[in-house]
Amino acid sequence: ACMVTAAHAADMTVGFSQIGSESGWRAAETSVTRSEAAKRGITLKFADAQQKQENQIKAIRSFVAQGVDAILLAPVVATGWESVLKEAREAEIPVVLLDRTIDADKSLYLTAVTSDTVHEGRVAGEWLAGTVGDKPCRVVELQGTVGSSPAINRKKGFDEIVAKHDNITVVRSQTGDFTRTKGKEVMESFLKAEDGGRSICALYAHNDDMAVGAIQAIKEAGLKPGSDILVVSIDAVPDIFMAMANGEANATVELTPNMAGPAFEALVAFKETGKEPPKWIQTESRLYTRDDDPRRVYEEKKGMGY
Amino acid sequence: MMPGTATRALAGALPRFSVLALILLASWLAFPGYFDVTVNDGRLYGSLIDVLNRGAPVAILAIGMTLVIATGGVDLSVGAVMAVSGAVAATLIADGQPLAVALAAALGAGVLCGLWNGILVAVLDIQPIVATLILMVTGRGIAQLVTEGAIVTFVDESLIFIGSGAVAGMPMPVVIAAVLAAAAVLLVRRTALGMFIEAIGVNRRASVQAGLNVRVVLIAVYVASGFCAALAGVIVAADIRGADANNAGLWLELDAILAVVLGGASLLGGRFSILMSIVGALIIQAMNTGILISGFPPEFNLILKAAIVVVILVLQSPQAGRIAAAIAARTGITRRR
Amino acid sequence: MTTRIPDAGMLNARPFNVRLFNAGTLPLVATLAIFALAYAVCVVQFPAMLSTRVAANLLTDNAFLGIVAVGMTFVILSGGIDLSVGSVIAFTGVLLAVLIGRAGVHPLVAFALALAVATAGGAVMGAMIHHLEMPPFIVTLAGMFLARGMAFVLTTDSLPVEHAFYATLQQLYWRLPGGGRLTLIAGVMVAVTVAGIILAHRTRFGANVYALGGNRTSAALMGVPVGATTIAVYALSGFTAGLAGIVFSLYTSAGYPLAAVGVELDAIAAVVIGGTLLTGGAGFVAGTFVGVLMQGLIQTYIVFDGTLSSWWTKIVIGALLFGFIVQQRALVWLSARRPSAGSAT
Amino acid sequence: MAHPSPLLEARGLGKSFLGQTALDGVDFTLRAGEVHALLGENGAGKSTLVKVLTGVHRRDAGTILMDGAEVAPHDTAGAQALGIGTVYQEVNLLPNLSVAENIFLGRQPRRFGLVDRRAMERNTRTLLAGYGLAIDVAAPLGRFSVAVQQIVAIARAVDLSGRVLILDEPTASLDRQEVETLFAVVRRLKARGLGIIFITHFLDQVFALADRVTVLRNGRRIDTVAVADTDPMAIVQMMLGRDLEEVESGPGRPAAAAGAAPAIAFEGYGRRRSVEPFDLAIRPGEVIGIAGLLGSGRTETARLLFGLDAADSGTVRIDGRSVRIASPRHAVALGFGYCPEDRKTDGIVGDLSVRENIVLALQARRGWLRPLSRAEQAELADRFVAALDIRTTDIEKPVKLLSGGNQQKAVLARWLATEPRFLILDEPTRGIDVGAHAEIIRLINRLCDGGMSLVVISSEFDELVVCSSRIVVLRDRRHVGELAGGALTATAIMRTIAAGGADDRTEAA
Ligand SMILES: Nc1ncnc2c1ncn2[C@@H]1O[C@H](COP(=O)(O)OP(=O)(O)OP(=O)(O)O)[C@@H](O)[C@H]1O
Ligand SMILES: Nc1ncnc2c1ncn2[C@@H]1O[C@H](COP(=O)(O)OP(=O)(O)OP(=O)(O)O)[C@@H](O)[C@H]1O
Ligand SMILES: [Mg+2]
Ligand SMILES: [Mg+2]
Repeated sequence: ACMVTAAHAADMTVGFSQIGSESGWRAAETSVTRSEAAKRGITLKFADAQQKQENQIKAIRSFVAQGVDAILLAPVVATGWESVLKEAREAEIPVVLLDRTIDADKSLYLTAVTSDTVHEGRVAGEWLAGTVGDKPCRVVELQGTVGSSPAINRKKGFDEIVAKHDNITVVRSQTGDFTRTKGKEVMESFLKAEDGGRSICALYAHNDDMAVGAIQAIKEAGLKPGSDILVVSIDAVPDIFMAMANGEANATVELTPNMAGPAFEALVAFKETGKEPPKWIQTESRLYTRDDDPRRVYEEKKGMGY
Repeated sequence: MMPGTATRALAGALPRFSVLALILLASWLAFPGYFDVTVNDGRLYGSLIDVLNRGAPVAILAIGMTLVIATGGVDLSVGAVMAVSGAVAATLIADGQPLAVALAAALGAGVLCGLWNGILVAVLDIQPIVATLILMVTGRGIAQLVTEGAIVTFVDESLIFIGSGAVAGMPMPVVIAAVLAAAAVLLVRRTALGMFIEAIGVNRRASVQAGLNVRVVLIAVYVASGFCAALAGVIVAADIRGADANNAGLWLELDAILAVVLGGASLLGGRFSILMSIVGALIIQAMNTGILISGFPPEFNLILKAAIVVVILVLQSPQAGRIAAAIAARTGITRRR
Repeated sequence: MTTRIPDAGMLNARPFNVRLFNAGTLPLVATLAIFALAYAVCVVQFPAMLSTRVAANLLTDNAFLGIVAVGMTFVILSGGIDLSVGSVIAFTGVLLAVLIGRAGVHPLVAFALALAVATAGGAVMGAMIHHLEMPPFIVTLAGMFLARGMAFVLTTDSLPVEHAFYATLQQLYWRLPGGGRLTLIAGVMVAVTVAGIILAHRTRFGANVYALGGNRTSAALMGVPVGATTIAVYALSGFTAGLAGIVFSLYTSAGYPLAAVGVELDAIAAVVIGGTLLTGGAGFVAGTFVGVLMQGLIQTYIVFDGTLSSWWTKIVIGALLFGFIVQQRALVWLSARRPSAGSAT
Repeated sequence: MAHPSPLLEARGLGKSFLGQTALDGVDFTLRAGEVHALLGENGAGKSTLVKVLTGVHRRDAGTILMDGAEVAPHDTAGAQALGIGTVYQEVNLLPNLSVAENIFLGRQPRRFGLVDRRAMERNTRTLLAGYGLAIDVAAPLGRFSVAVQQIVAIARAVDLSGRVLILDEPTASLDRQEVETLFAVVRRLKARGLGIIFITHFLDQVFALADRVTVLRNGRRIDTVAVADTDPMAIVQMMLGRDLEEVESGPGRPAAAAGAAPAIAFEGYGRRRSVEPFDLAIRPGEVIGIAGLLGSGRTETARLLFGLDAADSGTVRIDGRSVRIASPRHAVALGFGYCPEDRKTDGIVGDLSVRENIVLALQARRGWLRPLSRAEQAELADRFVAALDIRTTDIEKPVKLLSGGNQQKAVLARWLATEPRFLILDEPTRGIDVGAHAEIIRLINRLCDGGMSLVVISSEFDELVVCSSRIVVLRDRRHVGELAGGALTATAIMRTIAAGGADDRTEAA
């Protein structure tokens, strides 16, 4: 209830503090955000923080200094935003969080458009549990960057499900830094350690890129990914659908790059009618398997800037 | 080689090889199957092979980096250059260009980057670390510009072969690294280049006064470094069948420098040995593979790394050398240096 | 014969090549001039950048970098390098979060502890460098791994710090006309810089540091305590890194093991941009300060522009850096041309 | 010396480097109030003895006593604490620090705990004034010539030394005036009861200053004698272990070459703020000496001739063709060579072996694609090690480990190896012992007979007179005169310098 004049979307300037461009998914999110803004005639001020929280804080500060109408923030980490967000509030600039919530007083932001990363882990886990039934299954896990919240939560969610099924055990878990190269390298060592991979029944990767790398490692070890070793991962980037189409991957959980759409909806509504949106707008974490015509999805997603 | 240098070289090689051996041994204790090497559809297969294969890119970087460091400089841009060349190769191949064109363009890009660095350092007289820092930042940007931040995947078998193919069972990257190393050693030791590089690194003023063409030599080493980085970039891209401009070669410049320093070269310039630098690269990779195979939770990776590096430090320190020499002397083994 | 001795004195009395400013301070002057110019250009393009807000933010947002860069300046002046600082910042932050959040220690006590740990760590590295005669690069790289590794062991997740004392410290700022706020941490940064300047140019320790960077053996032959100075230098760097860690944790009121990745490079860049020679022995703490602001300015400029994609951001940063360095070189070169010996290369 | 209570005493000092013995049971005593000259060939162990006495090198054997009590300084700081001030052979100061900081490093005057620059610089100025040096003490030391640096080093050591002053070849590149000044200072200290150890290769200086002489050969002490009871020949005999066959003295080079046409001609050659335009025509086989006081522009003239500093006026013609010398590379390609004044910073490439240092210039001229084979390099190196009598265990030894004089020889060898047609030598015999000195002069004479032309810069006017066929005299960076034939005498040079200055004395003040 802090706005005085109801602005129109058309003449709205929104600052967007993006983490960086560390992955294909991130690039997609950025380009979708741009197009969503363009669709609504919103002028978007974009700031790439090169993975550094301090840069994001700088960005928000200078957005405030420039007096934008609203700020989109994709926080690199959950903590440490109070003071800067207070400044934004004092300047009466609403802030919307994208793809990650923060542990701070909820009054500091208008709403958060995110998926539930723990839930993503659960979905992946449930799929695996459902697929293997009560056959014993030794799982290897490719974690994301140590300390990053998606890595922590996706592990948490998956482990919850695994705990419920005694036949499923995570035998090895290493970080692949969310990248293909490391995913492949780590998978190679997994295969060596688990007598050539014959004793591995499934791979759970915290993102598709690592899975794609691992798939190649599995093939080079002379095994068939997707059948000898089940592959389930998260993000739903185009390349994993290609892999599914080739029968080399089994399932992925979508993390939509379109967080900005709902965010802008909420902002515009708020500016025009002053009605507060819910504090959390959760995006769907949809499960894709080979039955979802991966080739079609691949074609759809190819153009989205992944 | 004259006896003097021969023994000196040996004295330098011993601690490094023993360190490598020690790490391999430790990994073997952590994982009994470590030394098993089998043949898997025409490719050698085993942890040792992984060490060579995964170590190849850093080893290639280290070759160029060795020359740069020997002149008293440093090249921070190699990681970014890897990203650039990978991106160029991938996008061209994805556009259906022939391998030759893609390779030429990618390596050409690397050479250009090297040229740029070289001119900044040798002509504009900018401190190497800043000069190359510029390209370290810009280069990754350029790479992402080429790929528009996406991972450009390709299916061209000929390019993929460079990354994951094998010749006589040996993974392609290993073969390439070996050939390049041999070529580099011949180039610097069978010509006067090596001596010029070392002279410049030790005393640039004296080298100028002795009539060396210091500028040209400096530019040449940065070009060499750029070329090596480009080659490494192509290999890494080919290995994952895609150019990841965002992460390719990220922080590898540090590994490359570490490899050279582990190889016994001084960051202040001067004496260098390409082979020792490569051993340095293998030490680093053996360490990484060992950590992966050991099955420790990832939170401990860095601590393990730190511990190992400290051990290496102590083993390689001149102090340790002296003590070893003393013991050797006491046990009657005289080692002239 | 003896009659001509004063004559010889006269000969030498001819002040050897006369110049505007002494070649030593020249890079500093150049750096300052160019920073001023750059800021002016920014203001012309975005008048909003003239506000006290932006100026104050420049200090606040770069406080931790500025502090750590001061320590780095000493290390580089002594002819060394310290890659561990970024990780030490992260470790300190996490340590504070754990001490205050979990162990319920009072922040001030936690600060003291953190500083002690960081300083000791630096001293240990210095000792290894001196006694094991190993290159600073590897030793501090090991330190870098260790510090971040410890941070991970303490916590992989990011820990918020909720403490009344923190809140009060964060509320400590002096509101400037025009909405700018000169925060506590900005003050700390300025203070550290001033202290650094005095330490470098007005104490025996400072002179010894320059001596070390000039030539280790000569320094030893002149009776400089090489070992003690080396250890002290890295301890100092550890201390500033710890202080920067405290500032960073005040800045974000949290501890995060992945924080401050790559800050060591930013710090080194700031030092070198500030006109300090990486080979050691020549440079200025004041220059480092400007170097830090310069980097901050580039960031701010990019954000104000707001049209750049992720990749163009990187390219433009590089381009600006390049332009800056080249101008600096040009200035130095133009007025540093000397007819005599020494300028051989 | 009525009261022979040894101030500093060394018993049975031994030191060896990696198998090579540098000191072998050396006994040495220094009395209060005496000047004790330490003589020996290059590589005899003089500097090593000094470094062992001052704790720079750990000694392998022996004891050091001061006032009869055993002392063990384990570094220079320790020695300084004992009141021992030292000027090591290579000027070991810090070029990046100001002159004042160099002199007061570690003992800067302080106010309120902070270094008091003003006081420091004031003291420095007064200190240097005592040596007839009035330079900008706030400027970095590296900006000054070796000679200036040497004086600064001496001033620092003298100021430090409460009891003992050690000077390792302090006069190497000083001219008469500085030497005189230095001697005056030393005599003052001696009167104050200090003990002074004085290393030099100039016997006349020994006889002018020293009370006793200790001669080393191959790390062993040959004998210690009172100067009064000996003569130069005897000392040389002790140093070399043989008699020195005299070099033909008197105006060395016959002016005979004067007839031939100049092979290399510099006309109106000069550089603003450095050296005023001058003409210099060099005939084959001619040796041209360049004389002048410190800072008179000799080194800068040399740098100009060799293309190290670009000339901004004038032309060069070689065999009638006019050429451009824009860099040392051009100069080397034209068959020029240049032995710099400061071997440490401009000459040797310390970490490289003696072999590599000797072949460097030749290889540079051949280019990197036409490498000399290992065998050729070794052959070359061995030849010059023999010809110049470079004392080294083997040609693969890093040159920085050689003794000062032998490093100097290595740099000389580097240029002789290129068989230059025109060689510029700036203080070529700096730190070279009498025996080698004679050898080198003989060698140079031979080369000149073979048609090589030479420019020699030396503060040793007598040396210049001996070996040159013409002498160009510099003053205030101007060529103020040229002497030839019968006019070639040290006094004539002095006179020319004085006269040359006469007209612009006011400007100089
Ligand atoms: N650090 C070192 N390592 C190895 N050998 C050394 C070292 N220092 C000196 N030497 C050797 O010890 C011997 C004596 O050297 P020293 O410098 O004492 O000779 P010097 O009498 O000073 O000769 P000069 O008159 O040329 O200065 C030389 O053969 C030299 O090669
Ligand atoms: N009086 C002086 N003040 C400052 N610098 C000096 C002075 N004299 C000499 N220099 C420095 O020494 C270098 C050599 O100078 P110059 O060639 O005039 O000396 P020189 O005539 O060769 O005598 P010397 O070499 O013994 O100093 C000069 O380029 C300058 O850097
Ligand atoms: Mg000596
Ligand atoms: Mg001179």
